[in-house]
Amino acid sequence: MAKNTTVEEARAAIEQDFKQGYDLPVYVYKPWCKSCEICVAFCPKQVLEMGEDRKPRLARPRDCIRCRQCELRCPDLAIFVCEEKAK
Amino acid sequence: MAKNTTVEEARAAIEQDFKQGYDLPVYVYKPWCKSCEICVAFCPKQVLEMGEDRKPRLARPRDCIRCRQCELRCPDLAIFVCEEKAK
Amino acid sequence: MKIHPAYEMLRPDKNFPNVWCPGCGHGIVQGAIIRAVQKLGLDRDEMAMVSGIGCSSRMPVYCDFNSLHTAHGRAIAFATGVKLHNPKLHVIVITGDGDALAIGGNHFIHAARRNVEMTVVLMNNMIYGMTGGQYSPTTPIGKRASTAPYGTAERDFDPCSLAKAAGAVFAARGTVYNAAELEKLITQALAKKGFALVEAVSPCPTLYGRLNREGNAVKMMQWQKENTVNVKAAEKLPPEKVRGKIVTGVFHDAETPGYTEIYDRVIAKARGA
Amino acid sequence: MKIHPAYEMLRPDKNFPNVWCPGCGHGIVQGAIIRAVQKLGLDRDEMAMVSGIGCSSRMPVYCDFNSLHTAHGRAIAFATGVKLHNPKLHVIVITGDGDALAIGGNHFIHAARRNVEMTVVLMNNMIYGMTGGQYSPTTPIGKRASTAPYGTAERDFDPCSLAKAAGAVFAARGTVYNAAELEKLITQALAKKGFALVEAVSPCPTLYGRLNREGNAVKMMQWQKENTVNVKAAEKLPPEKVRGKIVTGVFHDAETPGYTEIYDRVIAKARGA
Repeated sequence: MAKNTTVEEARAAIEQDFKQGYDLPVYVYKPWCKSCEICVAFCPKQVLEMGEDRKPRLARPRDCIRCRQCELRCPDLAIFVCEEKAK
Repeated sequence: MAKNTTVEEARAAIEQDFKQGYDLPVYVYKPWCKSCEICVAFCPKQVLEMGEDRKPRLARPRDCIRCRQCELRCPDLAIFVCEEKAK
Repeated sequence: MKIHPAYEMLRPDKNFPNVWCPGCGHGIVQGAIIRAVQKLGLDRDEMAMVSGIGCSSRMPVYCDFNSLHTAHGRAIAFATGVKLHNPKLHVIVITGDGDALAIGGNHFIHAARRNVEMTVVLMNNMIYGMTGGQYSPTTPIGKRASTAPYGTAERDFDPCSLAKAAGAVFAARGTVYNAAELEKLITQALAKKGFALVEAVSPCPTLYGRLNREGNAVKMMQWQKENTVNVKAAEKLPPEKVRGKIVTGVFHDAETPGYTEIYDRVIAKARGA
Repeated sequence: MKIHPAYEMLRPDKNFPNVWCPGCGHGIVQGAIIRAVQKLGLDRDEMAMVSGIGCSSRMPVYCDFNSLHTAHGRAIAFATGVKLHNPKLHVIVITGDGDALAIGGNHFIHAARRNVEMTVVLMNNMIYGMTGGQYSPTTPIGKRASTAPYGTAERDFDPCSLAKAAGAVFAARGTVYNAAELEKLITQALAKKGFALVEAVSPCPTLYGRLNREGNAVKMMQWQKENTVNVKAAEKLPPEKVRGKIVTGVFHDAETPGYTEIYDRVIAKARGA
């Protein structure tokens, strides 16, 4: 299992990733993910797949319809759907 | 309140009374009666009245219809309706 | 027969009159239980009467059955043990509203859930009689008790609804005024193979009646007479005509295997049968 | 917002990931509670989250509310104290099937009877997870547990029926599969002024799933998806089409004054107002 982190550390790491140009619709905070695969199994558009690290990865990001089913069903609060970018 | 008696004593006393010629439709075993007046109040034929000793007495025995309401409602099992005499 | 028909089922060596206050309904319930047992032709030795603590719980002392007078609220737990040890016994639990539903509430709902075969006769006088008139889980909201001089702030349980929701196969209510109906309900309950509740509404003139200015035993019985409606009639009436009244009759009657029956199947499975 | 919306209501200094096993539904319930609180625009300081002992009862550790992690089965008793002391707080009780209905069964029915204003979120995983898979009062009859290798001999409670019969003003059931419906039910419950129960059916893949060969978390969620029927649809179906399914939705929604409201009236009366 991942090393323990606090909410503050999670925030900081996520902010850092976004600063470095993350712009996919769904964000996975891997240190909190326990690899249950619920998000992958119930994504209605097969946006997610399990990666080699046994964490979900965005295989088909353009198919995401932002339904938030992955976010609502993640038992670890480790995945969320990003807001659409203001253009 | 009446002196305490056992079921055996009650039986013996009642048997004795019957031997001595008791032949009314309703029998009150006074040592167990606590004078609550329920039997008097709910007799549909006003057969019973409270006596001077604050125990029920048969004021109008011939009116008894043997409905057993007094027996069913006595909280002290102190009153019962006798079987009709075989003639 | 020239002897009161109940006397053959009373303990010959116990002192009478019984311990209950003049006009207390509990003795009427005792009479109804004895007549129900006689009507079903059950032998005294087939009966086990188990009680907890409280006014009603004194009853097993007077009945000439196998009997067990246990700890406050725990009658149903002991009765479960009696039934599992000897499933042939007809187990009657004698309890009150405080004993069964306050301290004993969890035993009550869990025995109903497990459907342990027993008849629970719950004498509901809506107050703690033995200990001085404290309010109980069935004291109606607003009514006075020694611990509620301004009226209780708590709503009351409906023991029959609770038993049904918890899993009982039989739930019925009678009054001591209508002792014949009560006897019939207890007879039905004794014939069930599962957890069967009979709630017997039984006046406490000494405490409840006095604190709530409801008069003596006769007046409280008269109130029952005038304010009881049968469940079948109640279903056809608008709710405001039923409010504040005692609804009597059978509320729930189902057929589900009892706990000892299912437990026997587990034993058979474990033995590889 | 570039942060998970729930993070603002988590305790910043607590270690994550949370303590629950991979795929345990309890974290999904936590997410639904936080979204319900946010939807109602409630402040963290207006919330009090009270729990007992068990897997689900770890939740208050992670939520940045006023919180109280108490003794086994006693969350509702402590929550009653919290609410009476400060009626302005929105009190959420976090409990499991063992905590709420076995050791805590009496607190459960009595708080419902008194209609103490609180939202009880009962995570029902049908087993004792933390202590090794013992059967609980909601393990369905015949299912396996570490203490029932041949299947349980006991029937299960329906927590919603029990709460309603005991006096609750709101009783609803949701699943973690349908997390959106669950969130809606919790939002409704939080808005009630009385005892409100939301039963959240939450899989335990580690113990219940393994012992009953129901597969991993995904398979258990898939089962929920395929075997859930809404109460309104269920009412129109023949019983055999509903048997063995999870019925979700609002079972009971009533308006009755809550306990603190009635208690205030007693205080006013005592003061001669």
